[in-house]
Amino acid sequence: MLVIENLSVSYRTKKGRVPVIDGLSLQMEQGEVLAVLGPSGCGKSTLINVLAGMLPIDSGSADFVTENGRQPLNPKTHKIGVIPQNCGLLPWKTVRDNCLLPLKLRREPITEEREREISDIYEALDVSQLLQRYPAQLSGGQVQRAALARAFVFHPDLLLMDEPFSALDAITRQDARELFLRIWNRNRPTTVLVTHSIEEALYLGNTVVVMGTSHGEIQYRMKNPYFGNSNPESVDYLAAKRTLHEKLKPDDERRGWIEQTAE
Amino acid sequence: MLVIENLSVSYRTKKGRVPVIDGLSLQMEQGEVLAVLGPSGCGKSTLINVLAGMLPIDSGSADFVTENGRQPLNPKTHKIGVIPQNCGLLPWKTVRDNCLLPLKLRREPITEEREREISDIYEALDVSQLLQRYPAQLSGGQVQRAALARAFVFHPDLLLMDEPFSALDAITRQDARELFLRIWNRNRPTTVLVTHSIEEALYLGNTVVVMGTSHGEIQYRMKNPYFGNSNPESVDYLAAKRTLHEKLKPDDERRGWIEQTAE
Amino acid sequence: MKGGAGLNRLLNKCLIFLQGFLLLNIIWYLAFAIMRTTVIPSPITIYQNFGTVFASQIFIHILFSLKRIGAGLALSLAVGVPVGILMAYSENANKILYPLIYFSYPIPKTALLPVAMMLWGMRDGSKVAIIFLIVVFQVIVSARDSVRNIDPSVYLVTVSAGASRAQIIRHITLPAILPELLTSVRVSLGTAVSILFFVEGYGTKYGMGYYILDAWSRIDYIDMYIGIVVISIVGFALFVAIDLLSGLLCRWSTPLK
Amino acid sequence: MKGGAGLNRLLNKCLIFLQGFLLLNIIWYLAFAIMRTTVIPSPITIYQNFGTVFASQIFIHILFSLKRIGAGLALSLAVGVPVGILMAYSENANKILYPLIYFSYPIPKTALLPVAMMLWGMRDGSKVAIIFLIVVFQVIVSARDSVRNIDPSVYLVTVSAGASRAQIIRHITLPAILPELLTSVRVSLGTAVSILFFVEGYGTKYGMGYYILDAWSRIDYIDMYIGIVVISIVGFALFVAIDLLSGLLCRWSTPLK
Amino acid sequence: VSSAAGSSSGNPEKPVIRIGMMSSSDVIPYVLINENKLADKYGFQLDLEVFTSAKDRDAALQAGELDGVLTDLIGVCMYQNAGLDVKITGITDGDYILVAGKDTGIKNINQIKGKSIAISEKTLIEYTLEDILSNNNMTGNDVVKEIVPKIPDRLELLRNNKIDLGLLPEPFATLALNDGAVRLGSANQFGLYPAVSAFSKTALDSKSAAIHNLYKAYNEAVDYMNHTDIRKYEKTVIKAVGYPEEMIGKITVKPFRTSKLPQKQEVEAAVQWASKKGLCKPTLQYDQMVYDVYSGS
Ligand SMILES: Nc1ncnc2c1ncn2[C@@H]1O[C@H](COP(=O)(O)OP(=O)(O)OP(=O)(O)O)[C@@H](O)[C@H]1O
Ligand SMILES: Nc1ncnc2c1ncn2[C@@H]1O[C@H](COP(=O)(O)OP(=O)(O)OP(=O)(O)O)[C@@H](O)[C@H]1O
Ligand SMILES: [Mg+2]
Ligand SMILES: [Mg+2]
Repeated sequence: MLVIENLSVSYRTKKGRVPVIDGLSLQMEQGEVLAVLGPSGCGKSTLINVLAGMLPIDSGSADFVTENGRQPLNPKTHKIGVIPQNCGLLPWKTVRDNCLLPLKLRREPITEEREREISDIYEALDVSQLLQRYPAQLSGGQVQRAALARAFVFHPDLLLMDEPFSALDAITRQDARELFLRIWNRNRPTTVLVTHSIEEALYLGNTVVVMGTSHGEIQYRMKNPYFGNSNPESVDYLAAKRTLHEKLKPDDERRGWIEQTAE
Repeated sequence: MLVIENLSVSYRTKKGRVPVIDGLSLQMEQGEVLAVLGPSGCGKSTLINVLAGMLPIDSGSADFVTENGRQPLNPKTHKIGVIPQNCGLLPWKTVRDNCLLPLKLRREPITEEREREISDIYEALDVSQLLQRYPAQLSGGQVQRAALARAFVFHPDLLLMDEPFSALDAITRQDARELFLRIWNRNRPTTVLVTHSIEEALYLGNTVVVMGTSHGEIQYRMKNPYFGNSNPESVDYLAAKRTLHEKLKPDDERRGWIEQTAE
Repeated sequence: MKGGAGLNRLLNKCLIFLQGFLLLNIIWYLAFAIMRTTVIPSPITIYQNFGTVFASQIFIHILFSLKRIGAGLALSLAVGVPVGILMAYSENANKILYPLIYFSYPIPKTALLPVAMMLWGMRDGSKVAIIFLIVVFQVIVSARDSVRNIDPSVYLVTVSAGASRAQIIRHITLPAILPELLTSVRVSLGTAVSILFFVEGYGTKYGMGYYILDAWSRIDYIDMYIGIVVISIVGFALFVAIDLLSGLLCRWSTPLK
Repeated sequence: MKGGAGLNRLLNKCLIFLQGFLLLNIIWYLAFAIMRTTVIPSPITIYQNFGTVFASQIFIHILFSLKRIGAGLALSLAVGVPVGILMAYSENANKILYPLIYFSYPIPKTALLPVAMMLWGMRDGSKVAIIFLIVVFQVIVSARDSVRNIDPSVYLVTVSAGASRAQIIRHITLPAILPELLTSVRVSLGTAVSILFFVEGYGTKYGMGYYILDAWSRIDYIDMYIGIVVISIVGFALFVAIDLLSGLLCRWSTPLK
Repeated sequence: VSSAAGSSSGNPEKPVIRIGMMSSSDVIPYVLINENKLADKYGFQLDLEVFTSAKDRDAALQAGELDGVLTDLIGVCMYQNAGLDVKITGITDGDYILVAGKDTGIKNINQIKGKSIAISEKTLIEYTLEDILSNNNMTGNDVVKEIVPKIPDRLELLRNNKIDLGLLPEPFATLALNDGAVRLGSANQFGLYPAVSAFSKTALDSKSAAIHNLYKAYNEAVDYMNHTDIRKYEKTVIKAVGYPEEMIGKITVKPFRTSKLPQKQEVEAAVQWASKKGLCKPTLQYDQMVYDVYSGS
């Protein structure tokens, strides 16, 4: 279980500290997929970065609770897998080396059993033919699959995904989402999925949250009954979509253009 | 009216000529918006580039027919406005200079009347405050609006747009589309709109075509009754969407993954 | 606001200058104190003698050197930029010129001094020619590479609006390669300053290179170090000038703060 | 297939070499034919005399020069890369070192020869030291800049997997900056070759710089031009070697064809 | 290879004398000391370091990498002025020949007023030039001095009519004359012998016996030169002086003098000239400038 309590994070800039997340609290069950929606610049990627151990916490805590007790989340003690927006494959390593790098970094021995499992994952993601290639020699979809393979080979306790499918075109994206679900179902790691797409959030998240424009507060949270359902046609689904759409608009009345993409 | 007849285009590479578009024929009425869908790599951008005068034609013709007769399409004689995927503002020119550059290049005098109209466009697109800024100092939405302003200030005979909204997030994109329709309605230039999104094609195109995987042939063409309708809820609309979705899949049976993004 | 930013940047550079200057002098002093050899005089001695230098026409020396560097650089840019652009746009020109440049780049141009002297005389002609020969290749290569790196989509809009070849070069090519060109000018400046030592050894009585060489051959280490300090300050000032120029001309490349 | 690609690339370089070589010789011949001065001998005479050179230990000269360049470059990389990485990652180190480097960069290092001789003797010590002093700044600056240009997202995956500092440098920093580092080594090589003229003028009887200087002082223009031709070919070979090395080490940066 | 030859005798007992020089006719006896194994005979090792520029040589001396140098009176004035205690220990034989370009029409030294001449400044070349001029009732201002530091470049300028006159040491003078240049006079002709050998005081203190022996060997080498057919050691001369290979069989060497200290008025005249150019203090004394290695031990 992931327990975030009163978390505050800020960036240091020349003009002092810029707080981005301020007093965020959040709980995730083991095996939950939390889909995070939010306007641009609200702090979604920042949240991912904090959980990945890239950004120091100002105050509050992010703890991981297992049978063995409660410990602060830390990449050295917990196994955290990340799929950033551009997939984050190291360009100078082959697909195989990329996939095995996290294990190598933690000096985990690759037993025969493990090896078989890894082959299985390669097979399932159809990357077995690509293991010798470098990322620059892959198509967008292949890169995506290699990144998924890397994440799942690692057996992460916590899987963080930052808009993983946004770079794909409509059809490839649909395939990638299905595949993710298929593989995810094997070990069901606790997952945070940041996305821009309401459809994606409703398809891949068993909980959907919407972050507000400022301080990274969570504005809205819903249990999602449509998890894993790619094309539900119930009226409720459309209603849920519309609600999320409403929640995503900033609080104040919008006039013509919102400059959400501005700094 | 734009008349494309038996158009063939190829790229010169080290390994010889690679034909991309082969024998394409197409007619567009004055004031038509043609939305072009197609799998990645099918030649959509190539079509835009040919019409913009960036690529030489191998054989066939692309002519523009006006009251004054029929002439081969040519940037020196016809006024062609382009909005590429990343908007194509010159980073070293202010928004104002960017918007006026096409007029300057053609040495069109800016009469007082013209000036008033330009101000109007700035006003409508809400860029009046941004005229002194450089593109790097704008948010994504602002860049989008500046590119629209440039295209419309120019009074193009033919407007070419290559995935103009794909870089924007869900909500900003919706606003951008509405705005495009509003401004487009003023002069109704003949427009080609390349897009990845079926919804966008049905919203902004009064004709929708789907290109096939190879030779840039046009696989499917439909008159679109939903033009300008942002959220139609008729059953027919869903059917149209599904048809387009079907047409977009490659002809052969798909297995697991399609590598459309591969070269 | 604009003026303020420029002033700020200038102040910032001055600070960097002072800091670097101080640090270097401390290192120098330590070296002097530890080694105690005649070839490393105390910086204090040098600065005590600095007064005499201003009396001794150091500004004329600086001026002469700047003139030569300026002419060499200007010529290199005037030749290198068009050639680089031509090579980037014309596959044929590239095919012919590229091997020539690839092969001539590593030729040690300083060995061509006798030839330069015969062809352009002993005065500024051959000096500028040598600077030119050394710098022009860097300019060509950097111009060509940066033209090739221009994002193709910026042409799309301009070509489709009916721009002529000349208009494209004026509105796209030149502004697009300016930042990288300035960077390459900065590197070249460093090179040009060090070639001063070579080209100001003959046919002149003025120039910073001459000043240092003269002091060196008189074994007047105090004067020599004064010259080195002066040339370093001038070099730094040139660097800063290009930085500021680039900040001014390429304002577009930095987002608002 | 890999081997084939490498061979192909080598052949391609050879072609470029031949083309550049031929063109340059034609220009040279024209210059000779038009000028008719003693300082520009006919290329034909040079190549007729080329046989004698191989007899006269030219390979030993080449070897000596390569040794000096190699040592200077290796030292510059050994010092410059860590310092550059340190400056990129530590704001504090950057604050102290940046002004120092910005200020020392334009100092004409060749003027420090007496100091270098004092500290490292007249033999290879001072020669390598001078090459080092000139090249190390370029390496530091380029290492620092390219580390700063690394896409932050590549750290994300590695850090989140629990990588230590050393692991990050080994798996990310070094491979990421390798291509730019090789480019900067190429530029530095050009510089190092031209410094040979300076540092091989004393304390040695071997080296290509010495070979040319010696011929020059004997007014043996044939020998001098032979030396220039040899040094150009060696320079070209070094360029090609780095190109091939970069093709080999950075195979990942080029997509499959 | 002279430096290698020194070490190959490999006896650690023998003191090493390191001398810095530039190729010219002065160095012939020193090369012969090694060639004829005189160094072994007199119990020292001679390490000859050839430099292509005087600045590099001076830097090496300054850095303590050399014990002595082949230099000239003006050079020693400058060393003294720079606080480097270098003493003249002997004379060497080198001549500087004033030549006019073949197309200048100058046949006689009286015609050189207003003509251009390539020299290095504040060196013995300028000193020699002014001395020759004053011997002919002219001053330094009567010719246009062009600074060209590399001697080969001066010759090249002369050959290509870019300059009217040159004051050249061997082998360049011979080359110019072979090329049709006109000989107008020489330093030795007017009694000027400005070239000397000199050692640092430190070396003189620590290796005085060896240096004493060096001059014995030097004098023996000079004897050998003056009494042997040039053809026997012509190869050595060609290599040491830097004559082009094709001059073999045509080399001439005039008789050398055995080494001794230069005369007082010679040194004082040089000091006077140097102090006028600001290269040293006029108070520099003969006794400070020279060191007698001949009478000791
Ligand atoms: N390195 C940084 N230094 C300072 N401020 C930053 C930095 N990175 C992000 N920010 C700011 O923090 C806020 C949150 O950024 P973040 O990247 O988390 O947004 P996001 O929700 O991921 O947006 P998007 O949907 O555009 O990816 C933004 O206002 C941004 O300007
Ligand atoms: N400069 C080029 N040289 C050679 N081939 C090219 C070039 N540009 C594009 N192609 C090829 O031409 C085909 C069509 O490319 P185009 O960019 O028109 O596709 P597209 O339909 O715009 O795809 P996308 O949806 O990914 O933008 C592709 O197979 C591509 O690989
Ligand atoms: Mg983000
Ligand atoms: Mg495209």
